[in-house]
Amino acid sequence: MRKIINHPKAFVDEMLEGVLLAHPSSLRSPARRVVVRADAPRQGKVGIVTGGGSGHLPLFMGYVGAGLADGVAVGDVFASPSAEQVLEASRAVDAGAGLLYLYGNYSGDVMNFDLAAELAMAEGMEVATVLGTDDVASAPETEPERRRGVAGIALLYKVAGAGAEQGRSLAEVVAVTERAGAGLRSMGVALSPCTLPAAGEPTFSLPEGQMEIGMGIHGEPGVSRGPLRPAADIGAELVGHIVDALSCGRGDDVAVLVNGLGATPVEELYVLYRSVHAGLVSRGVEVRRTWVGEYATSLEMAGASVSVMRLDEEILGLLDAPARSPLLARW
Amino acid sequence: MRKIINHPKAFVDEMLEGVLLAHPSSLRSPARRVVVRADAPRQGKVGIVTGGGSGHLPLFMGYVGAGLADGVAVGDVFASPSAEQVLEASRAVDAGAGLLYLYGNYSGDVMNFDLAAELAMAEGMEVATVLGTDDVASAPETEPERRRGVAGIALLYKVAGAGAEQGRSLAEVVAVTERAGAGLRSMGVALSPCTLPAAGEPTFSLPEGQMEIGMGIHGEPGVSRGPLRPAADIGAELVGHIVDALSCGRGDDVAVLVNGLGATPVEELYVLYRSVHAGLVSRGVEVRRTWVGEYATSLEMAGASVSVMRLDEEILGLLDAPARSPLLARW
Amino acid sequence: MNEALLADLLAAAAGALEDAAPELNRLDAVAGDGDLGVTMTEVARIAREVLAAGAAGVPELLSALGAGIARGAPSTSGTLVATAFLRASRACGEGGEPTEVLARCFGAALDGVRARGKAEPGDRTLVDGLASVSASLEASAADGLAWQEALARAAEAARSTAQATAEMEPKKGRASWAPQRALGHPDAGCSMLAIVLSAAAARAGA
Amino acid sequence: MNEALLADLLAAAAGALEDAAPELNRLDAVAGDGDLGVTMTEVARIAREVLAAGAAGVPELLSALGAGIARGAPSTSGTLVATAFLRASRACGEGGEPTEVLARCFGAALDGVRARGKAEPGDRTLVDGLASVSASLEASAADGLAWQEALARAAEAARSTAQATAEMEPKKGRASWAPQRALGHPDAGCSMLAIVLSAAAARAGA
Ligand SMILES: Nc1ncnc2c1ncn2[C@@H]1O[C@H](COP(=O)(O)OP(=O)(O)O)[C@@H](O)[C@H]1O
Ligand SMILES: Nc1ncnc2c1ncn2[C@@H]1O[C@H](COP(=O)(O)OP(=O)(O)O)[C@@H](O)[C@H]1O
Ligand SMILES: [Mg+2]
Ligand SMILES: [Mg+2]
Ligand SMILES: [Mg+2]
Ligand SMILES: [Mg+2]
Repeated sequence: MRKIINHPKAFVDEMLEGVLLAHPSSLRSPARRVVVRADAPRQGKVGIVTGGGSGHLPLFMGYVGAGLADGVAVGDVFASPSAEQVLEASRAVDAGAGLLYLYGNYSGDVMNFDLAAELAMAEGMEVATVLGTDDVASAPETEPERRRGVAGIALLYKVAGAGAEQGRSLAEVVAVTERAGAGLRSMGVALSPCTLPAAGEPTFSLPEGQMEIGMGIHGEPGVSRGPLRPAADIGAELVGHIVDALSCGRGDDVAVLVNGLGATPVEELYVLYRSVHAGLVSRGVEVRRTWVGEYATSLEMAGASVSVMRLDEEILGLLDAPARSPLLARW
Repeated sequence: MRKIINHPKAFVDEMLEGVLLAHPSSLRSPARRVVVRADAPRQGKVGIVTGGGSGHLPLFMGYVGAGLADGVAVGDVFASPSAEQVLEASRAVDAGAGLLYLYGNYSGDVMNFDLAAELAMAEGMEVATVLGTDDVASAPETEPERRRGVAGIALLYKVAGAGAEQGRSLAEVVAVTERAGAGLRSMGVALSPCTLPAAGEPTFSLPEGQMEIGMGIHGEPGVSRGPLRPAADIGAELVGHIVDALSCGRGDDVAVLVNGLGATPVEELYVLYRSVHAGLVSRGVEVRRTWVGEYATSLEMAGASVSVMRLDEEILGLLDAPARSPLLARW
Repeated sequence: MNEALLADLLAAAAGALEDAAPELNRLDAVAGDGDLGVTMTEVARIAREVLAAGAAGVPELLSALGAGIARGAPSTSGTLVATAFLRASRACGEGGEPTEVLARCFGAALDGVRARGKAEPGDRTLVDGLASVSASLEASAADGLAWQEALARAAEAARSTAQATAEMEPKKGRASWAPQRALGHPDAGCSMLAIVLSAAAARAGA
Repeated sequence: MNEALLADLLAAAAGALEDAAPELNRLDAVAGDGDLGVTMTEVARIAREVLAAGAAGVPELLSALGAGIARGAPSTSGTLVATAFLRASRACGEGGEPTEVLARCFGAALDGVRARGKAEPGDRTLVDGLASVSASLEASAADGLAWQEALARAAEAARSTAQATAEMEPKKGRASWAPQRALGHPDAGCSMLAIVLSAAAARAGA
């Protein structure tokens, strides 16, 4: 393992200590492995609670901030947080306007967030759930409930967070977030495995010179493995799958997110974006907004994912609204 | 090589194409491998020109933006840009208030920026230079002119950029940037090598389970190599060297930057920060501002660096001023 | 079955889980994220803690295990195991022969896991393992077998079901995203159940 | 020496640079960033382009090389090589025996590289190689040797100086940051000079 850590078991808690020491004016921890905006609860605002396994920063904690989510339940590496943590996060951010649980579609997370929702509702909180289900590679279009959530959720935080910040009702925030999510698809490619600190060995093997298209952010098997191809081919293939899934084409406006999985230099992400852009433009799709960088990682996995989201003027306005979190903002 | 690229020779130019396609409203390219703020030149404002080799994003191009630098000359991977590129950048951002060349202390860069300065001055521009020379590991304190520049330069862009944005004169911007630089030191640790796309093989070998303290961002040899130690030991060692170099202690205020070299997860950077913070606080040093993330990388090298900058109220004010660049801002 | 005996069996199961961690990681990695051994090591640690703390009786012990695991090891398998303990805790209190109690507990665990995870038998999940164990215990109870013998048969049922899952296409959980990858390898969660029951049965000495 | 002959020698040198690229990367990696071969491959490519385009005369050819390399391969070594060509271009025009011209060109190159890079002889840089080459050419000119012979001796001087740098502590450039690492390995830039001159001398057939 090439890791800057102490005891693997202490990894998540020491990471959290570091985060709280680094950003004391932006974040606070009302309970173990729960982090919320320092200014939560914000009266009259829909509270957005997220969470999931560690090892994906800036996902999930990085999306706690102004114009984004309000609280996060932090799981062990690649493992769901507990229902109790989600409940604690809910209590800490609830401001009477209802709560949106927004997280990725993984069985452990769904079970724990659902349980937390029951408990929170029993305490009188109003709770709605929207799942990130953007990964084209994880299930056919006919089975959306089985699709897993990957980097595209970054755009959903932005949409939901801006809506909530504007004082919209829970129903309104849910509606626009669901609409954004329905038009959002992603697909990734992995070039190397990653190693869980507690396991000490790579989750899977992916020899140098090979790539796996469609691999998930926990190393879930993808749709095809083969020799590493040029960036232009990879970009064309990913865009092709995404555009097919979204059936988008001439006249459609989209936002694009090119995400690095951890070890891939930002330079390569831009080389990839070049082909992604070309693939969209050649189909008559107009790229209205672009983000390139690390938004959802898999520890030190090499690789990237591409997310495309259909835009309407309302969603575009929410994407353009101000947002700021200590883990995302570099200044 | 586990790289998402096309032909290695096209790497830098395709990366630039991607950047310009992704951020058309923020950046433009007035000449080959030269990128400037879309709104440059900004009348009456000192223009800040930077540059250096590729492979370090967000360094250097990522620091072109509001409240930061105005233009960048983009070199090949780990190679200086040419004097001609620096001159083109100078022409594109010069607004009559003088130019600050702010870049890292590497012989190729120094030769080319110096040559460009001569040429620019011959064209009637006023040029001053401040070098990033923060790497404690690269030379003894008695030979500052031999110290190389690493991630700490991110803080100098912030200081100089804010000063220039406020309309300060070239002499004033130089003075405060030099003062900030005099109180700025960094030191890094590498856990893996990186591979230049055009070379195809790692620059050096660093077996798993080993680390090299003090390695430079191009893989320049460090001060010691040995078995990988726990994050707490690494943090303590890096802070020790930096604090010694700065002779800082009780009563001093500092800003801290923990930087990832490329492949190291942000989680690990926070685990490292935890010990860095402890090391500073135990010496009575007060940490007033903290940044954790990737600010200066070495392709896909695993490792991190720690930068510490002495603060006075003026420098702190400049650090807190707004700044925004498309490659740094994640929204 | 009293609390001390149950604790002894559970301790044996915890030890087996710890020993099997690398194998469980490997099985999970075939089609999942390779962390089932990591999670089960944590489950074992929590179980030892709860056992060391002791409890007023069997239901209390089971519910303390469920709550502790839900809190401390909340991944998919951890949450399901926690659910199983919590349901077993509610089911075990009504008396009867030990084999009947065992059958009731595993029946309740099966129902709980199905409700929480929404997997059906045949989906290649823990549900398959629990269903066959539960059926085996029902049969043993009907036949009036001693609990030690019933446990041994249940372990045997868990092992053969785990083997059978190697031929099933996964429909739930991470493995379902690349169903073909899983073929030929037993489901990690079912293997975990087989390991736990085998250790408990061996300890019971039947 | 006319333009065509110079072009022929330079083409041979370019070929040698390309062949030596892995070795130059390796030598640079010992104490630098391992890219000298990458840079010199680019220098060779530019040189071929400039040679293919042709030039009005020797000074024009040298200055086109200098300008092209300064523009296209601006790393430390590229910039210094460009400086060397630009200075040589200015020094070569004044006539004289070919050996005298060569000596003047390398003398000017040495001065230019020293001025630009601020390294002194003994700092373990290209300056050491150029200084010994320049001294050797001066001596050959004084002895009235033919340019082919002078070139051969200059190449020999470059080779032995490159060897000698293996015992020097670097004071400039990346290698100076870990001076002990460099010991035992010849300086990459000096090795590059030796390779180039050896190839040109071999081509000249002395
Ligand atoms: N919906 C489900 N219902 C029952 N069991 C499930 C379900 N999903 C997964 N499992 C079981 O959980 C095991 C994986 O557990 P674990 O590694 O903890 O999951 P994850 O890493 O995805 O959180 C699988 O081998 C399977 O037996
Ligand atoms: N200041 C200097 N003056 C002369 N030669 C130098 C100087 N600095 C470095 N060199 C030479 O340049 C070589 C390295 O060149 P190169 O790899 O292009 O540098 P970099 O990668 O640092 O830009 C060294 O082996 C040395 O011979
Ligand atoms: Mg998991
Ligand atoms: Mg270089
Ligand atoms: Mg798993
Ligand atoms: Mg070099």
